[in-house]
Amino acid sequence: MTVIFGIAAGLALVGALGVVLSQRTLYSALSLVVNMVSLAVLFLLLDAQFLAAVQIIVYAGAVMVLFVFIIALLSPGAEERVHPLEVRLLLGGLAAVVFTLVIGRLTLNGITVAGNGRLHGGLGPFAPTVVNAHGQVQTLGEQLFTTYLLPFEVTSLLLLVAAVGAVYLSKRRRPLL
Amino acid sequence: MSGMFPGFLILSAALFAIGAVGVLVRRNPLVVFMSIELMLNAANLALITYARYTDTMAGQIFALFVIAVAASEVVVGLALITGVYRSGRRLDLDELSEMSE
Amino acid sequence: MNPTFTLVLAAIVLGLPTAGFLVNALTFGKLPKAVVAWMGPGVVLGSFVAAVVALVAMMSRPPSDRGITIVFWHWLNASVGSGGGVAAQAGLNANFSVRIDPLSVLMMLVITGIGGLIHVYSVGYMDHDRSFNRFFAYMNLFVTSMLVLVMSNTLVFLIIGWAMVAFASYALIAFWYERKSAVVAGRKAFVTQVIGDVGLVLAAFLIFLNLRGPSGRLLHTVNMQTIFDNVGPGAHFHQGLGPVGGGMVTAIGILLFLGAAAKSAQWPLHTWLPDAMEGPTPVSALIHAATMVTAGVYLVARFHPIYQQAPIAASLVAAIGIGTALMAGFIGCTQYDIKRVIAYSTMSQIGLMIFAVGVGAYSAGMFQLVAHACFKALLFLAAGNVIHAINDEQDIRAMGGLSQRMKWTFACFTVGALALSGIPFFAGFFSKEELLSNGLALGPAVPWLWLVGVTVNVLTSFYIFRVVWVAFKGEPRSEAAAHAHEAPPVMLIPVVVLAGLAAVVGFLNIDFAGFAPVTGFTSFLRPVLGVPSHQPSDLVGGLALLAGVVLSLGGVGIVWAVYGKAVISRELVPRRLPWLYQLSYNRCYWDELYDYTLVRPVAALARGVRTILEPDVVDAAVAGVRDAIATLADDFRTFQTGFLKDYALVFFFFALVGLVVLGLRLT
Amino acid sequence: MTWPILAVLLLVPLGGALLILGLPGSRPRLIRICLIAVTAATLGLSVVMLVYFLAVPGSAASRLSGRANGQSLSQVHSPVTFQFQEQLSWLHTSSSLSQFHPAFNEGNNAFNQAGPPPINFSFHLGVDGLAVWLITLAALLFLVAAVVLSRKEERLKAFAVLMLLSEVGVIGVLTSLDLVLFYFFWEAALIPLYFIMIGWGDERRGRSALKFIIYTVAGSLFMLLAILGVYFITGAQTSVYTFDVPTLIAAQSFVSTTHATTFSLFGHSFPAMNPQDWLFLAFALAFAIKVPLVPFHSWLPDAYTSGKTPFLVFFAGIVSKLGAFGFIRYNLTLFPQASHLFQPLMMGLAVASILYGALAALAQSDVKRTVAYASISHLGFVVLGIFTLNIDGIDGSIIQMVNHGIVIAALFICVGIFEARFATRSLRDLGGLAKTMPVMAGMFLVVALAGLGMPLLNSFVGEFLILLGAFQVSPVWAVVASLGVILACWYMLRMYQGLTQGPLRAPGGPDESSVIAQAVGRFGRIDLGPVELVALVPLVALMVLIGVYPGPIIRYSRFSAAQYSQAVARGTVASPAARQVTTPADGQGRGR
Repeated sequence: MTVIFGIAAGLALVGALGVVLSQRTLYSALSLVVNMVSLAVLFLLLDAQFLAAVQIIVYAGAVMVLFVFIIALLSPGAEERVHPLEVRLLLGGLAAVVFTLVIGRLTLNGITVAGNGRLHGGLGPFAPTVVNAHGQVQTLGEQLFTTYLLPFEVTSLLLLVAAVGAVYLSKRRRPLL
Repeated sequence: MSGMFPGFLILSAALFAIGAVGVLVRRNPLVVFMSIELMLNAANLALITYARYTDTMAGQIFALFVIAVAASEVVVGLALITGVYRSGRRLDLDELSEMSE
Repeated sequence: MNPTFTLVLAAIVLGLPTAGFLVNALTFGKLPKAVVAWMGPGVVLGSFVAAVVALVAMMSRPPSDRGITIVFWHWLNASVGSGGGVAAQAGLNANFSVRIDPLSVLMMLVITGIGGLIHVYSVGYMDHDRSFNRFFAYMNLFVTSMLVLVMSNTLVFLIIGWAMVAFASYALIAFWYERKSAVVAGRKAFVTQVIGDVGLVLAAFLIFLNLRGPSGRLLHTVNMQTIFDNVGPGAHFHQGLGPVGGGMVTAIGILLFLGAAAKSAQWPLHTWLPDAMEGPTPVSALIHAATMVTAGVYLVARFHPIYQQAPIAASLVAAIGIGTALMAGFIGCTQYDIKRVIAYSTMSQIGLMIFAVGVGAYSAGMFQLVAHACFKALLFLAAGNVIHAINDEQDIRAMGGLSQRMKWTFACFTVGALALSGIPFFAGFFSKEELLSNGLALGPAVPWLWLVGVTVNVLTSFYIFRVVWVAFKGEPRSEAAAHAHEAPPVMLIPVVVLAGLAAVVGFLNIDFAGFAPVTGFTSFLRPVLGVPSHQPSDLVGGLALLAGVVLSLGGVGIVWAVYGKAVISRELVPRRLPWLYQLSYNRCYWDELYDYTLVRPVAALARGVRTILEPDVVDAAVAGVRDAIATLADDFRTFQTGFLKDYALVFFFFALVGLVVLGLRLT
Repeated sequence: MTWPILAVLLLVPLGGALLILGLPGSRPRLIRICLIAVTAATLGLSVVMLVYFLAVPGSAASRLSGRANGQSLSQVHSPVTFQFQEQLSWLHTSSSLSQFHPAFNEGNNAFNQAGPPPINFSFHLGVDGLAVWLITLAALLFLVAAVVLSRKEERLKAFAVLMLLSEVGVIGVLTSLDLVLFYFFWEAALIPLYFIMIGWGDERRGRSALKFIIYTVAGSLFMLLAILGVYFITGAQTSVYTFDVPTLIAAQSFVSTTHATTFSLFGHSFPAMNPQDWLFLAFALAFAIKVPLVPFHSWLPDAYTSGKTPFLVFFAGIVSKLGAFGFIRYNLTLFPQASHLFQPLMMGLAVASILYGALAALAQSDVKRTVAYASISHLGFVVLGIFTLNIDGIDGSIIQMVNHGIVIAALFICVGIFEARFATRSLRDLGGLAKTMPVMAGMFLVVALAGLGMPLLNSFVGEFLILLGAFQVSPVWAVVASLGVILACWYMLRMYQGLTQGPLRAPGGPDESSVIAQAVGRFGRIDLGPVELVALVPLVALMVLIGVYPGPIIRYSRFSAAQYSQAVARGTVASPAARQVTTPADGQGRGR
């Protein structure tokens, strides 16, 4: 399990770096796909099977296809070069390292984990065993349509607005900028 | 298993930081968008990790919403980018800036 | 004396001129001239009649009961009653109340009587002026203000009258406002008066804050009768302002005199009076001879309980009075403007009055005031006739020979001159005799003051007979003088009446014992002013009399020798003692001195504020702050690259900092 | 009085503004009539308030309106009595952040005991003998401004709306009894004033408006901090966290703070500044800018010079009084000890204003600037009276605020009249106009005389009481201040005589008929028109009326002046020797 985590995490990191550092946009997109898939694996490790599936379907599938499609459409090519020693990149990298170290310190020392492998403080009713017994998708669905109904509906509205907005923006009416 | 909890979080932080660097460094709006997706995914990872280790469902639900929002964001963002491209301008954020002099 | 009756009388005395002013002012010159010509003098004469009735009513009372106080309205009561959680506090409680007593009635008679005559005269003098109505509005306002001044029984209304008089005087000096010199003279007079007002106000503050009653309690009163009842050395007084000669009374005495000096044109606030001759001649007669300028004398006499307590202040008053008398007489000898000569004469005579009230001869000072009002008004009006007859020429060198063409005027002017000089049996003789003998009796400590006072007599008769000779005798020295005509009756009759008064008014002071209503002047005022601490012995009085008459005649003799027979050359003094002549001719250079030491520095200071302090200091400081902020803003502006990612970078940076801080805090 | 008159007083101009907003801009006559009607109604309401106002509020007359929101307002025993009080709770919290995370309980002691202080402010209105006159003055001046406002003014509708909004702000400042509400109105009044300043006036108006707004906002910022300071410090000491003014005045918290420590500088030892002193200074700065006192005055000449007459009538007439009002209402009552500590400073600034303003006025050739600097000088008297801290001085200041409002409004109207006819304000170009406009000259004379403190005109009463009050504190200050009276006489006469007397000098002159022809050509008439008379006559009549019979004003203001002087006298009780009030010259206080 730790091995799977190690491989997946390593791939995710490589994918992420690939996104940022690739000189061609298409490579970035492909790196992102690698990252997404690795994350889906990690989700599986975290007993979030449904989300892993959604991750593959929505992200690696729909979103990334859209990206690649746009890249192909616009074919921007290697329009910019990222110098590894660019000041901004160096600073950003430094900040990223510091950020990671801080979070790492916080997670390693700040928040202790009890012997049962769970966090201190209140535990919820949704232990993985319970959820799996009831069914992952069922639990999620029940929650979504009862407790989180309002956010769910709002999100659906948001998707609608986004769809309308995208259509509006894509219409050839007048130069946007 | 419990020993991996910090590992997930640190990975999440690292991905988030890399995404942030991408947003700050890259000039291509498409890559910036991808970096944003990367950050959102990192957040999702953190959310799901916490959900897993607190025996709650809220993290997963929230991650679901994040995915939905990210999808709509990508749709609008890409529409914007095509609009910009069609207006005949280079896809370079520095040159698109209206705020600089 | 029936209080209601007195109230009505006082209301009539005050109300008539007020009504005249209001009607005239609120119609903005639309009233027909004929109406104004009757109304203007009419209200003042009506007021005079009421004052006479008040006099008669008062004289029917025993001398101890001749003072009555009438409250007209509560002007301002700043006391707080207890209640609502506030402790009761006695505050300034100023009513408009008037005091009817011999002193105020005397002043009322002078103001309305002589004022009335001058109003009648003005109808003729101002006949051709386009601002006829405005003139009478101001004149009536002046009479009202002057009456408020002399009748008020509260310090506050004394101050109010004091300042209103100053305004009326200003308005009349600057009456011909198209003349630059008149405008400047008016402003000078007003500003000087305000300096005096400030002195009076400060004196009022000191009295209000420090006067103690019989029990040692602070009284906080501005009621003048209460004040007088509680200061003074007598057994029935309460040492309300500290001991005799104490710092408090001395300060009050000096501050009061600051007001008196401004009003009465005494050194060092005297320079406005000669310039005030820019006003029409009736104004000079009424305000700058008969009434307003004597208000200082009235003030010192009215506040004699305080001056009796303050020997240092009183001596200062006497010294300034006599000094001004000498200086003004000296200046008057060389002036050529007929009105200025009379103005300096006024200043000099008032100096004598101030001297008298300073040394404690209050009734003598008041007597001189009354006599002076008669003969000085006479002199001004007669001079006005002359000026009117020769086309507004005031220089005596352009006159001459007028005694032939203006016989009545000449006769009246001469009567005035005789009265002024103190020639026996004219008004001035009696008043000066009284004044100088009292001064001699009261002033043994300062006999030289008296000596100076007698010396003034020589100067007085010299300068006034110099005018008589130069202006009226000899041959006409100008075209206008050769064709002068006698004044019309409306202008002549008041002059004649005043001449009669100047001739006989002196006899008022002779005590016709046993004939109750007409008592001597001194005994008339005794209920208010008391008895002088020293009565001159017959010997002293006789000596003073003799010295005064001899010196006056000496002055006439000199004029006769210089201008009549030309025994002495006119050029004697200018040639032999040019500095003395120049000093006199240039009015002792006081105007120049004030101009260079006060007016110009203040004006320069004001200009400095405008041209240096405002733009270069205050605004520059503001601009400095503004520029500093702008520079700082410019510096900060370099951060605003306009690139989104730079902002994002900053954002992330600080988010990181925040995270680090939070992390350190939570672990 | 069972209905909330003060709230109505606020709502009438507000409603009027909305009404005029709804009118068509193409009907200037209708707009002007509506404006006059609304301002007249406000004045009428304030007169009603005057009629029902009690000169001495007794215990039987706690006239609370019925909308006290369930709380008895009389629980607070404030040293200053307010009438017509009405209170609506606005925001009241008692929540505690400490439940979120224990970290919030650490560190800050103020939060330790009962969590963070509850935010507690209310819509609390009330007036005393000080405010009641200023409100009436404000209502009167807004009416006069409405009358003076020409129908032909460009963008009349906007001007009218902004004017009414500033009236709301001004009345709000004067009536509010809650520091937050006060601050709200204080700032809210600025917005319409700023827009009027940049919208109407001469070509330099933009710069003037910016100067004014930056000055004022800079001052207000410190005041806002000080308001919070008052809130927290009073709360910490009395555990009552409130912005309510009567409660704060009643709180004796500041009285107990003494200067335990001293610091020495140049060999002198000074009491160290305690929080009260800083808060006093912060409030004082805001008010000193508004008044303005001398080092903070440089916005005023520009603002007054570039403004239009109707604007100046209420801007110079009432807005500058808000600073003086603030001094009395807040500085004296909330910081009695600091008031005594800074008394010499404030009196010194006031005297400096008197003399500086007078000297600057003396040197101006632009009559509008002369009036502006004269205003600084006159307001110096007001502040001098306030910081005598005794009943006479405070009372004199209250009266003088009213008087100055009347006089300065009339002076600006007069100056505006000359400007409208001759298109110049310079004494170099004008002179001898009494001949061509006698009625105007007569009116102007009365106004100028009132300006120089002529007895039997209104200013005399106030100046007399102020100087009397100052004399009790320090005869030297009083004497120096009275130099200002002499200078006032000088500059007022210089202005009056310069315009109306001397040889005729005007555009088109020196020929009288051509001067008249030019003025008529430019303005339509030479002497006063009916509108100008309607605006000026009531002001002039008030000058005479108050001068001849000041009794009624004193009767209302006296009680409040006594209360304020008592409130500030709390600062001397049990205070160290360093804080002793300067004693009168004779060393004897007034045995009241």
